[in-house]
Amino acid sequence: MTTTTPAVRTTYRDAMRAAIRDAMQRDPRVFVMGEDIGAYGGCYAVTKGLLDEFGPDRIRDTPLSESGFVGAGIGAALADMRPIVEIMTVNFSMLALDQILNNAATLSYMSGGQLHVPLVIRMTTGAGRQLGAQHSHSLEGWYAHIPGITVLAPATVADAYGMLGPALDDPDPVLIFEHGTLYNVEGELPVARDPVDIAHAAIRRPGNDVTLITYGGTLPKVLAAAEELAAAGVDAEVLDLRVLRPLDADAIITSVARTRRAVVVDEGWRSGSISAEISARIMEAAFYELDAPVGRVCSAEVPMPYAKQLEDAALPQVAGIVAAVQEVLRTGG
Amino acid sequence: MTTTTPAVRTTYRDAMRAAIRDAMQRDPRVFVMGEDIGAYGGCYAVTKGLLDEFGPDRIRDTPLSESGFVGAGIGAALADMRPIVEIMTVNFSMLALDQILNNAATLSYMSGGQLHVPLVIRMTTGAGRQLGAQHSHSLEGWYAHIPGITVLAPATVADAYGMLGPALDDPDPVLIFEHGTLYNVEGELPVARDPVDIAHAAIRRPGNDVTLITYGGTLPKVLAAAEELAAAGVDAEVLDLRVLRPLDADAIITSVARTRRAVVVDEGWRSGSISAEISARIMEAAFYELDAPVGRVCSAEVPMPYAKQLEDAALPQVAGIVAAVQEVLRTGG
Amino acid sequence: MTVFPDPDHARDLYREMVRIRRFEERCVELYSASRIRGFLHLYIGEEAVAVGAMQSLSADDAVVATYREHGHALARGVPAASILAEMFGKLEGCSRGRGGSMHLFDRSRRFFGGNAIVAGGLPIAVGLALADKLRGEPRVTACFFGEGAVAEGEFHESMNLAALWELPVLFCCENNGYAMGTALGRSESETELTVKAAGYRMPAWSVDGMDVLATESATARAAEGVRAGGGPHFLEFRTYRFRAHSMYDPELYREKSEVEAWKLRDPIAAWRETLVAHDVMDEAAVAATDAEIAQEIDAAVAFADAGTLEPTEDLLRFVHTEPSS
Amino acid sequence: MTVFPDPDHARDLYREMVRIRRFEERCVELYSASRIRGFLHLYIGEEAVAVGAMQSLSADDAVVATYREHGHALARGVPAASILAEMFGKLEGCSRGRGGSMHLFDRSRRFFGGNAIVAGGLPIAVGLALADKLRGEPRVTACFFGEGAVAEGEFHESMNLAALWELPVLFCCENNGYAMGTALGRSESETELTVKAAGYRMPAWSVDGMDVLATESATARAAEGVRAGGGPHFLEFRTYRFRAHSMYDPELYREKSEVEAWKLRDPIAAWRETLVAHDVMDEAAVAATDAEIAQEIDAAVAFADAGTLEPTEDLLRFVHTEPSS
Ligand SMILES: Cc1ncc(C[n+]2csc(CCOP(=O)(O)OP(=O)(O)O)c2C)c(N)n1
Ligand SMILES: Cc1ncc(C[n+]2csc(CCOP(=O)(O)OP(=O)(O)O)c2C)c(N)n1
Ligand SMILES: [Mg+2]
Ligand SMILES: [Mg+2]
Repeated sequence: MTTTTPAVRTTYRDAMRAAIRDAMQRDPRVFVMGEDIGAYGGCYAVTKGLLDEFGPDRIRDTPLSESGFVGAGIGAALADMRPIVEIMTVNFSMLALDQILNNAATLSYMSGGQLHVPLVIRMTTGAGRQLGAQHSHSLEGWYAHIPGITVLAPATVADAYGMLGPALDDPDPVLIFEHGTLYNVEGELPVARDPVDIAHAAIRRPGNDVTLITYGGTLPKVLAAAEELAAAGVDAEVLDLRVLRPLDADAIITSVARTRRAVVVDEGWRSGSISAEISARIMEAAFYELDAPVGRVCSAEVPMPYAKQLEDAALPQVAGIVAAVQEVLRTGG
Repeated sequence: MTTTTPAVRTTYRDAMRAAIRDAMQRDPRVFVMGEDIGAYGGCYAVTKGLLDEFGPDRIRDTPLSESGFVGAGIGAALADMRPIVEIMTVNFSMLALDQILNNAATLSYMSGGQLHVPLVIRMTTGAGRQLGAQHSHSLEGWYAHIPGITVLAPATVADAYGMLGPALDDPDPVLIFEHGTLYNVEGELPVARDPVDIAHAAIRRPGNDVTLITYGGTLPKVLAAAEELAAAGVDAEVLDLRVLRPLDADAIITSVARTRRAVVVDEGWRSGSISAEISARIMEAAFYELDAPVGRVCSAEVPMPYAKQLEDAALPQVAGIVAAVQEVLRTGG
Repeated sequence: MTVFPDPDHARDLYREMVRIRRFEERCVELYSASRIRGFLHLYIGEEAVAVGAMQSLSADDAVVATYREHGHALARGVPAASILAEMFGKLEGCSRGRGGSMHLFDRSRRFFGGNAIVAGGLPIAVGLALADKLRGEPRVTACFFGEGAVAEGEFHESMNLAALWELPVLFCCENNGYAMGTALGRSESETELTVKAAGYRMPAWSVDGMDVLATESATARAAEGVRAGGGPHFLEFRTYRFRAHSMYDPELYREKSEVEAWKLRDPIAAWRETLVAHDVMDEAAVAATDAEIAQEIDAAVAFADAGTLEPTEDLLRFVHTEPSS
Repeated sequence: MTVFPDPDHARDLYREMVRIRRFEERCVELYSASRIRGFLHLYIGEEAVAVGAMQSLSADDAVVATYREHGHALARGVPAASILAEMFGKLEGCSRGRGGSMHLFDRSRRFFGGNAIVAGGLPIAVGLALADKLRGEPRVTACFFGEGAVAEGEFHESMNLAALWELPVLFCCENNGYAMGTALGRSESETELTVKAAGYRMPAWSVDGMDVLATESATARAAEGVRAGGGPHFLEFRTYRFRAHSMYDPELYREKSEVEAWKLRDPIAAWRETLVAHDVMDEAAVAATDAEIAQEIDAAVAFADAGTLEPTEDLLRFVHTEPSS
């Protein structure tokens, strides 16, 4: 989309780092805690250099104790600090899930609104780098099942920067999922560095024939598919969910009611994916506007294999997205 | 449904215990491991008396170490034992999720089919007893997202007994979810004690006007709703999923294609529930057979409150199910 | 040797222990009458721990407890009425009726619950203390948990984090010998719990949990160590629960005689005898205290009874913080 | 004092260490050439640990390792060719190309991986040993893990379960000083790791991990203790990785001089010197060994190269066990 705001070109990684630095300069309550974020420079170099700038109290390297330091983040947040906890990757977050599900997500409600957990948890997610079954999970859609938390999936450089501020301003826990294949992607970061809204989906490509709904790591693939489709005369609208919980159902329904067809693309396993939820929501709110059943393009239901040809086959790809759209266009009224 | 097989009347709890006892007598590789299953007699008394019968090696009380003893179950299964691991309730299983997701579910695939994990994990699930947010999760539908495991939800006495045998015969991990409100329910246990099939859904009440799809703890509520609806002239079919992963899609589609309307009822939180997956599957496979959008009756998206009136309001109830069915009947062609 | 405290304080300790005892005895009745539901875990027999330990904490300090936390809430100053209203599921409860017995919260008193996942509160205590350390506040966070929690990974992660970062946490392990039906010797290969603390270079000592003077002075010493910048401390309180684990427990795992033997060490009876022997209280004073407490609890029951049920329209409130709050 | 082993065995130890070294050096080249992908963690510098430890294990015993497990796989007898084919993502790989460097498996050799979750393998080792104990099999399960794992709750749960149940587990902690960029002193309040074992009443000792005779004899003694029914044992091997944590590590966290100092203690060079000094090997023998190993590795590369890519139609196979297998 064209923009008149002045912007600089930067990477997703650098935008995320700038967001952390700006937040730390703005608010002394903000600190970062996680494995190898300091001396090592960050597993994905997001926090590189911040230890020198802010010191080891605020750029706090932790031992390998996911449950311990995520819980410590909850405690510090209860005491009105603004911790940013980095779980190196989503794959290790299972070890902290008790703290997230049973404490972070429940304390406000269980205490009758007395307690607040203004905690931000960042983690790298996703497959595509031949890291095998234990290092390739895409579970952000799964996390979106949990009431009491907000789940964000920045897909653009602007969102990588802009979502952190509002996430920290949120009095409740916010999980930010950063797809590992996005860190090196370049994009436009507005010079003004205004926070972005973290309540709404965004149309990344307007179109009329079909709505493609996605987020995070699969957005580039979906945009590429939309280009291919355009060349074939199909005008696809691309909706970037941005927020996986709570879903921006209005944006989904508004677009689908207009295009009358939809394909949802996400990298999670198909059964029980967030694509299923979106399909169900469309069923419930736009059944009579649909000209064809909603399609889904998800990951194959396998622990992610190492071999490249298998991993490629397991993940949503441009060709599969195009084919799914063509299927949805072929069928129905 | 009428049956000609001779049967005895017993409770769900006693049927489960009988299944464990029979399996242990049949196969010396079977042993049970979990918190307070022995000396205490089992948190829900399922294993009561088994310590005396089989001794502490095979009825193995564990320390409070969910990740440790679930992982130990995986290791023992790798070595060709047949462990039944009891996680006292699903609420504590988050502490063992790393072992379940990253090891139990992946080892066969990751090893290229060399390794097998014939492990059965049983846990109590569900709300309805005023136990509050940390003790009332219904996460079986959530678990059903994970490839590499089978997820069972016995809703009847016959299934409480009959599912354990085939689960133990399965060379891969099987999770059995027992709803806490079912333990005292009485039903018919066939005297023959044959294993049941763990691949298919079952029609618990045949009908023609609408398909009600559910499982586990909400089956009694759905059957009650069907009775109410029958009194109002609506002939509902009730489908008990029984197996949440892999879903018996054929049974779902066959029934819905006939009745042309469906309501899915489960106790999970609505967004990202297994009901969403079922709705999406119906969308994909029976869109043109549907006369109205598929309805969902799920739990409110809140950490479960303690106060009775709030908990009641949060959970699927007969009245809500009836109302949802009437809505689905009112709309559409 | 512990010095005998000043008489007023000595009587306060007694009163606080009796308050907890009577409160819970009433809870049992109310549970039987189905006025309280869900799980109910009694602290009866362990009162000297919470009462003694709480003496060293000021209003600025923080407390994290478990599902067996009526005693801690009461000793921390959470009103009996608001606790009972909570168990009745009333809006006037300290958690608005959303928490119940296992989830008592009182932010104004820095009482952070009430956690029903064994060991789940420990990392939170570490975080509360980390916040204090980062801000340079000379506060202490006291974290109570049962000896069963020691087998959980979260216990170890928390101990290590607190020790590594020298955080002001007081780890208060209430060793009542059993985790539900599991005796310590059947859950730990090393049952001397202070040895666990040694694995983190954390100062630690065992305390007679049936003697309120011992619990008070040990905690005072530990809290002083923490406040002096000595980092976290670990206290093992050796105590016993006189009642079942919860209202559902058939108590198959221990001998009646064992329970009876421990009851001879009832912390309340023992302390009363000491007070009488020291002429700090007489029969009449004891009766007067009992009467006062009975009145307080009657009032609490009346308050809880008169409380309101939250309308179901409010079911979705507080899943997220409300803009105004 | 350790007795000097018989010359054949002494040469075997040397050969095994060099095999691992050369294999991994080749892996680096192949990684740079994009033939190997994903994460690649090198064992270079630590060879004396796996080689020494593996000597006490028989075919019936079991091994559980981490993502840094090429050395363990090779020392356990998994063919270099099938390991390399695995890293090439080929069907002929020891995990059919589905696992990659971090997930080597060989059921026939009871090599149970290859686990990329830090401490994730420990509970599995406990379970393998539990199965042996239940069956009365006199086997040992050796479980290798880095010192970083000691901070994880799963380490503690596993240590306690093994000790409590007196299971035949050999906990082999490879203390190379760093967990990625985190020096032990920045992750543990108590850096003397054998003290952790004391918290479980588990026999434990520290071993020079750069001396293959020391690792062999310590493991022999521990394994003997385990087999004699002495329950689990804990060994800390003090070692060092000469290379970066993985291929992506810029090594900002340690001084070059520290690395150089440790390289002076290279276990392979040291053992070679000893052998030469004892007249067990001469220059020619060393060169011959090198040549043999080079040939083995060339053959492994050729095998891996010639391997086949699994057809994508088979993507869904083995999510569940196939009826036939
Ligand atoms: C993680 C977890 N596992 C299991 C339970 C069930 N449970 C509740 S209390 C309890 C025993 C805890 O014993 P201990 O820590 O000694 O505390 P006590 O009840 O004796 O005060 C168990 C097993 C739980 N609440 N949380
Ligand atoms: C639970 C978990 N957290 C984080 C990681 C990322 N990670 C991989 S290796 C590693 C360091 C482990 O260090 P150590 O245990 O000492 O083994 P070493 O790599 O030194 O052999 C980390 C943090 C992981 N794989 N698993
Ligand atoms: Mg206890
Ligand atoms: Mg290390």
